[in-house]
Amino acid sequence: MTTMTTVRGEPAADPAPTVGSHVRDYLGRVRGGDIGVLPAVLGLVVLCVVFSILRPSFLTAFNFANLLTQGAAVTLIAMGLVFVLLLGEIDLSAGYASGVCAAVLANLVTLQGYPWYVAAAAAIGTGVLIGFVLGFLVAKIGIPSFVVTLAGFLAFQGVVLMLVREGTNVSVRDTVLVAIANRNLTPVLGWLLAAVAVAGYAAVQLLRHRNRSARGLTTDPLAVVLARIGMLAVILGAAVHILNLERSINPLFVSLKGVPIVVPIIAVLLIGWTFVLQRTGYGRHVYAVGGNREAARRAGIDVDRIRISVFVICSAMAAIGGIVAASRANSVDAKTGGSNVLLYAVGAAVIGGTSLFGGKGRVIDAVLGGAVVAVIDNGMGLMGYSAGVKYVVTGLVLLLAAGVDALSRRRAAATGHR
Amino acid sequence: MTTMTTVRGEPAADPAPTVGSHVRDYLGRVRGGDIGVLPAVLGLVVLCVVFSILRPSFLTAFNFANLLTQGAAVTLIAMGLVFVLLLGEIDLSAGYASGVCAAVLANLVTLQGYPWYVAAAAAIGTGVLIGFVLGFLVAKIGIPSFVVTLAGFLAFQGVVLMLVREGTNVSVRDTVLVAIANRNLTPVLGWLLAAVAVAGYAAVQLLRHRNRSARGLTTDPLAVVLARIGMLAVILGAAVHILNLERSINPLFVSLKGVPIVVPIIAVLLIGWTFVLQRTGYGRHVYAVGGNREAARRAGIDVDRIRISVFVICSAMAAIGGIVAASRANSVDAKTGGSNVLLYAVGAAVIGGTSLFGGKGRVIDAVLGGAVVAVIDNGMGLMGYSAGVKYVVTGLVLLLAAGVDALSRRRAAATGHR
Amino acid sequence: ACGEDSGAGGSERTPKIGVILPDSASSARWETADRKYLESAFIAAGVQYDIQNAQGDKAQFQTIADQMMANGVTILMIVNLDSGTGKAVLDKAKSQGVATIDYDRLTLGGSAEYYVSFDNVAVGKLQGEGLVKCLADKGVKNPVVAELNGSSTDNNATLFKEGYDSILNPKYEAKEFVKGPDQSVPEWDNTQAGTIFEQMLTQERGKIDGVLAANDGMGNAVISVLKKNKLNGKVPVTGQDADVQGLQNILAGDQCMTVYKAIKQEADAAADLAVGLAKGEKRETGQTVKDPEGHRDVPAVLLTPKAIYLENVKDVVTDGFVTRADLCAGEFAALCAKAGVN
Amino acid sequence: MSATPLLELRGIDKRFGPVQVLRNVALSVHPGEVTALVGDNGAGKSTLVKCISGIYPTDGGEFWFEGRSVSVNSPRDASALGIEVVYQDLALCDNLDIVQNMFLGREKRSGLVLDEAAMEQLAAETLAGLSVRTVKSLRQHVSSLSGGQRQTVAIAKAVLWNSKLVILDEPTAALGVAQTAQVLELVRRLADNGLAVVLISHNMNDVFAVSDRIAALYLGQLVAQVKTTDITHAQVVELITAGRTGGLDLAGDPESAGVDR
Amino acid sequence: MSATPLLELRGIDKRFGPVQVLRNVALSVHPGEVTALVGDNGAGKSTLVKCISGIYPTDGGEFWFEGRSVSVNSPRDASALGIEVVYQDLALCDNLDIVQNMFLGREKRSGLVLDEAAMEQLAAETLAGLSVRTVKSLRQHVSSLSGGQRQTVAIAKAVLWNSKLVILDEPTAALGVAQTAQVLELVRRLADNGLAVVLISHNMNDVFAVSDRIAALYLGQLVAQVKTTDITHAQVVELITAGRTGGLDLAGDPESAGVDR
Ligand SMILES: Nc1ncnc2c1ncn2[C@@H]1O[C@H](COP(=O)(O)OP(=O)(O)OP(=O)(O)O)[C@@H](O)[C@H]1O
Ligand SMILES: Nc1ncnc2c1ncn2[C@@H]1O[C@H](COP(=O)(O)OP(=O)(O)OP(=O)(O)O)[C@@H](O)[C@H]1O
Ligand SMILES: [Mg+2]
Ligand SMILES: [Mg+2]
Repeated sequence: MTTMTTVRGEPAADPAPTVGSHVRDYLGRVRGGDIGVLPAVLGLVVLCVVFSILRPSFLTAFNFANLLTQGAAVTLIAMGLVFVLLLGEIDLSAGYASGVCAAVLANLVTLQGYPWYVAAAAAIGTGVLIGFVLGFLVAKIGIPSFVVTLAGFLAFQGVVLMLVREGTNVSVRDTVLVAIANRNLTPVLGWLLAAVAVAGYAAVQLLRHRNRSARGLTTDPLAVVLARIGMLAVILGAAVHILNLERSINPLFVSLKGVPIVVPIIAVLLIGWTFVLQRTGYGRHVYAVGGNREAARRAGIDVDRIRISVFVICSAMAAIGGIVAASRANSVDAKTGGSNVLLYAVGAAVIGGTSLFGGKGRVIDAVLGGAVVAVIDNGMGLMGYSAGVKYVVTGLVLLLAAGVDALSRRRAAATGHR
Repeated sequence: MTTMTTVRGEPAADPAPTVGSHVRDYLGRVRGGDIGVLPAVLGLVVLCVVFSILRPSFLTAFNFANLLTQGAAVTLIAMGLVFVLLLGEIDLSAGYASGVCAAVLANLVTLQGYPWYVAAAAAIGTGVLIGFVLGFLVAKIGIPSFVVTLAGFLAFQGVVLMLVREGTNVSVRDTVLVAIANRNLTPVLGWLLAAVAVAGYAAVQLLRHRNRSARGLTTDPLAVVLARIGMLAVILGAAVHILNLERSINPLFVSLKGVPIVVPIIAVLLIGWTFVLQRTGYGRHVYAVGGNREAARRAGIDVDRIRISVFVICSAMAAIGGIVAASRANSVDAKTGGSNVLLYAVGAAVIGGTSLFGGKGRVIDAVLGGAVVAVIDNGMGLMGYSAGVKYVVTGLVLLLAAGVDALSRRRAAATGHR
Repeated sequence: ACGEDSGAGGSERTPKIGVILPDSASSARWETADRKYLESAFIAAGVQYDIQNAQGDKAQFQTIADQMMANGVTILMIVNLDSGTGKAVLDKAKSQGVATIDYDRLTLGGSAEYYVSFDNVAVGKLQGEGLVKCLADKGVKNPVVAELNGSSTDNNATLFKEGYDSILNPKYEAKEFVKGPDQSVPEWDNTQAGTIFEQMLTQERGKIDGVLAANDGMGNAVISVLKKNKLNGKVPVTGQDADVQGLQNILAGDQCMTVYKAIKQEADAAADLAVGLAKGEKRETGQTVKDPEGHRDVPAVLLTPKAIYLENVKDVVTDGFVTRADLCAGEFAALCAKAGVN
Repeated sequence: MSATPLLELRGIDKRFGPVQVLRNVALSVHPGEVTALVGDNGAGKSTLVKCISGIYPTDGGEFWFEGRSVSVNSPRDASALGIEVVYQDLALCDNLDIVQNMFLGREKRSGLVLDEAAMEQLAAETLAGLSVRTVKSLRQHVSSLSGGQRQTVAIAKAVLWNSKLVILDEPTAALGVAQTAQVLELVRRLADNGLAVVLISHNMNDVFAVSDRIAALYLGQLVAQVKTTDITHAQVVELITAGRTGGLDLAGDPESAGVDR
Repeated sequence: MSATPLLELRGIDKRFGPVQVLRNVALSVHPGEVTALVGDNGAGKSTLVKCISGIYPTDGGEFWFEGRSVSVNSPRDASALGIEVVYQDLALCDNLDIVQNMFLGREKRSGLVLDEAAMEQLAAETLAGLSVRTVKSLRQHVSSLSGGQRQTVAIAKAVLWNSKLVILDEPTAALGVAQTAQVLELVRRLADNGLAVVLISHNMNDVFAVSDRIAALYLGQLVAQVKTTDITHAQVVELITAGRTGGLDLAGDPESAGVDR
């Protein structure tokens, strides 16, 4: 038999990867459907191109900066929701929870005159408390999270109403709080932060590379690691450069440039939560409980504790989202966190690639999906449709973005990946 | 070894059940947590008792008849949603789909002057079409149903707006359509229908019993079957009797009695869909796809067809719900099917015991859960709270009902049932 | 609808007017009336414009404002969803050198050049007076009055309530009227309004003699419940907006009155001010309104609403606010003739 | 042994992303015979089965059934051809009961309505033939069954139908002594009735007890397909673990051995 | 054989709703010994294991560990006592990779951060010792593994830790010839190192090859617990299938046989 010689010589384990094999592997994975963030990014690019063609003003520094602050609150809430979704649970109350926390903030800072940090701490504390109660009801009493958070959805709506005194609105005028969503970093500070981020990423990646090679484990070739670091540097550099351009309509009148303050806030939270999910035991356990709750229980993981904790994280992030929303609106009213906020936030996480069935998702999904949602909203705002048409077109555009994503993921299923 | 004798004599199969063993088994199952509709019914009873104590007017024939029509639209939509939920999918657009169908109805019947049956058929046809498109996008393109139906949620909102001419109210004055949610059967007809229902149930149960005993299969004892039939007769009889009481505020002036027309409509749909799910191959396949999609595919079931079909059923039921809503409001506007309709409908299904993860649920769940939601809304309306307090109390009451349910199901998990 | 002007930072900018409407669900007027009248006024004046609707979502509202400035509007006219976001938008516009007008709703603490509106408290007063008149016509003694207020999150609803309560409260105190149930309807939702009213009727065991419904849509929901109990026409119901359905209910005798706001006048007044600003003229309004938060007098145009009863339904048609064809379709032809609508 | 194979695979390739799991596999299965498919853990046996039954699309190769070239793109195609499979990962619907699982996709109906009584009766008879004695009720959800009971249900499901080819992927792994004997007997009986049977097993005793032919997979390649009588226990183990064996007279069955052409 | 058993169960009852699955089971497990637990499909072996490991609450009975009465209410309690279990239904997280599954619940950390490199190295060594050669990468999700590979991961996971009692529920069911041999050797080695091992298997050859004692379950009752040397192959099969056997000198091990008192 002629085959035997070939078979005999073949090593079972992979050989040490080279740049070439790495690229080949990546292409193989893409062809095989395992493409990570690619589909969401693709959907985003398609949207941006379409809008830029239809409305040239879409592609201006002014609009880019707007985009970032417009999507901030939904993105922050979506980041928290990722944790809940990772467990296959849902939090319908996240939107109004953010409203409650924002109302607490406004109440303390405006009506009671506390300093901003006390108010902000109280708002986040309220979020933590809300999350704990929700999580407790889900994990310990055993009510399905859909029902618990539907009850929360209703109750918190009422709480906001009561906190803002039945329908009036409470202004937020504290300069620090208002700055969050309305002011920018100085250009120099923007560059500095970008540099720190790139340097930090490089350090982590290179250390990891050295550690793994030292132990003789397979690792990506150094060139690939360096290429990744380079790519990050280019992207961040471009973004900071654009945001540091003058974008005031009337620059003589007022100067407007720099990275909006919410951006580093989101970046820090993104990095922090990604670290928690990917590099700590807690994060590992979240994935395990989401993937197979019974297996996690059998492995000795305290499943109830994990379940409660994700609701706490989710509501705390909702609180931060609420603070940003209050800052952007300069006020809090009974609708803060209402209307489409929740559906947009869940939609953002799902579009980014997080599964509603648990076990699959990353914090960056929320950011990418949040960007898709923000781009749609932003772009639609430039089109000037009447109310009915606008809803319809928004729905269709959302479908388009998700369709690009789905079609590029399709082969995944065909080739047995999930 | 003393044990051997006992072991030896024990038959592996169950002996033919007797009434005694049946009752014992049932108690065993209840103690073991496998309790079917009991928890939802229990939650319902608790709510009714609480409200009756707080507001004696809750427990009047007048209010009972109100309750039935108030909950009808949400219940109908929830019945359709059960199919989608059985597959582990979600339809966020069901609320506005009902709005679109209602708007089509109102448009045809009022603005274009078509007869009611043409308009109703067109409305249901619109529902079928909507469902087909949603299902196609989910099953064939592979976009997650959350995203597809979120897009539908937005787009349909716009379509309703356009159909009702950007926000006006379109009246529905056709007497037949208005009758659906506003008129009653004559008392005699009510009794007749109840009798037919009981007789039909008895025939099915007794035939089944005879068929199974003839084949030598285990079957419930005849006494138990008869008891079940008797129970149904008592419940239906009581309901018809109460609804046939005079409930007019001014009986001299106008007489108001009989079973509201929506009730037999819901009953027929409940029986019909339950038949489809429990007794036909299609229903079996729905459960199979929901329980384990891959296993269903391997068994040769056309999974895509099933997935599309449930969306069609869901949207068609939403259309019927929309017609009932239009009838009740005597008009259609941009909010028909909006606000809390969707969350209430999904909540109704889930409270009734349908799982969001697929594979578990019945159409009766939607009716029971719909009753819980309607009772809460109805009871809260009697309490006269201010808006904020009302939201909070509604949330808490929902939690109470679900908590009763969850606690009575708890032992299920503890004893290894699901 | 909008021009292709994306010149950022140019000193010579073509004037362009941006309008942000609040929503389309709380009232039909924004999309059906205001948009139409503003558009025709702008076209007549030959200025560029961009009209958008925030759909009741204040994040959207701000986004649209940002987008309009990105698109190069020089005059911004807003109907705020609440004073907070309204103020944020106005302040941002001001910092960009964009002139602003408050349309229909005053932004407290804001910085708008002008304020154009109906007097919402006056609307409420008309409703209150209307109900009193209708109850008097029916000759009911000690009537129980139910109040179905607008969305508790809408400041206008609060102003309406302030108006009709200023009429009704003295009646309650004088024991001429009996105060019945008084509830807000979330989001002005007509379906919920129906349920809420049905429960009021249950709780009062049918003893409700007059309903103050805050707008025509909710009035219609009330009427459908009354019809079910064969009480329609016997219990007077108020409304607001003078939409086709409300007017038809009046013609049918099921609704006692509605409040007509001549939106065309309001839109024309606002458009005139905006066009003036676009041409670099600052027009005089001759009237001001005190902004209690901002402590300033805002130049204002205030229009007066009008109560509509069966007798003067024809005025609304004469005004062109609704067409005869719409109002008098089918079974209403005869009623129209009877009411003198032609 | 009949001349034309019932199923013939030629040059089947299958890759998952960058990983090639099957390479140029050629296999022929004859009616009336039990073909044992052996191979180490991860050799690709289950993947091959899933390619045959249409669960995975192949990346290359031909598929001949009863002398005709066919393409199988889904499990429905496979069962239309008359192929029944017991999968290693069973694939039962946990939310359905035993009877419902056994008749899934082929429910018996009387008119529109499912004929539950007929199905229950037939299921009871089939299971009794497989030595299942500890199942409390046929109306029990399969989620509450023991490992062996689940496996028996899956086997019973596959043999209920009139098929031409039955593939069993490690069917006796979880079975007790008596049940294993019953299943092996059943396998032999199916082949004797003229069906083609493919049996995957790690148990050499079982393989030698029932099979007519043995096909060995090694790292995704079919390294031998020989008559059971032409090979010894030790040689098979060597094929499995090393992909080759000395002293094997493959010429004894020239048309099916020596795969790579 | 040491005098006090490591684990002693007395009168364990377990019912699922109306179905009684375990009746008055008494079992003792000694350190340094392999106790084989045998029984027909559905006899209750896996249920007994799950009761021991705290997955199912029992309905009655006592639980003695190292001579002390303990109560085990969750798998965490069991692992705190030093009990490791390989479940028949494996219980791996499909969305995690091999290394992540092996260290689940006992991740190695350096400071706050997971020490991935150390875990990967240790996992690679353990798996190599179990003859796993076809796994492409340790960073593969377990959902993409073959049946045997999954089972090996589950076994590797259980033996990584310093435990006192290892329970393996049909660990070799899906394993190949070489892998089975490795696992049996491992089982023996664990016992020789002084651990107590409970091995559930339907394969009598394996049972007789490694066990010191055999306990037989029949319809939820423990019908015998005897030394392996005191019983024959045929007698065990009879115990499994009929719950009794003739000619068995149970007096040879009086303290653990004869269960129902
Ligand atoms: N979906 C998949 N993605 C990637 N690799 C896979 C996938 N499915 C299987 N594999 C790999 O393909 C190889 C063959 O797997 P297969 O299940 O066919 O083995 P097997 O011969 O059935 O083994 P066993 O005897 O253990 O059941 C294994 O190395 C496995 O890791
Ligand atoms: N959750 C449950 N609900 C009801 N019955 C159950 C449940 N789990 C197991 N059983 C029943 O308990 C009995 C024992 O099951 P168990 O899994 O312990 O058997 P086993 O001895 O491990 O069998 P096998 O050798 O097939 O693995 C079986 O008859 C099974 O149907
Ligand atoms: Mg396999
Ligand atoms: Mg078992």
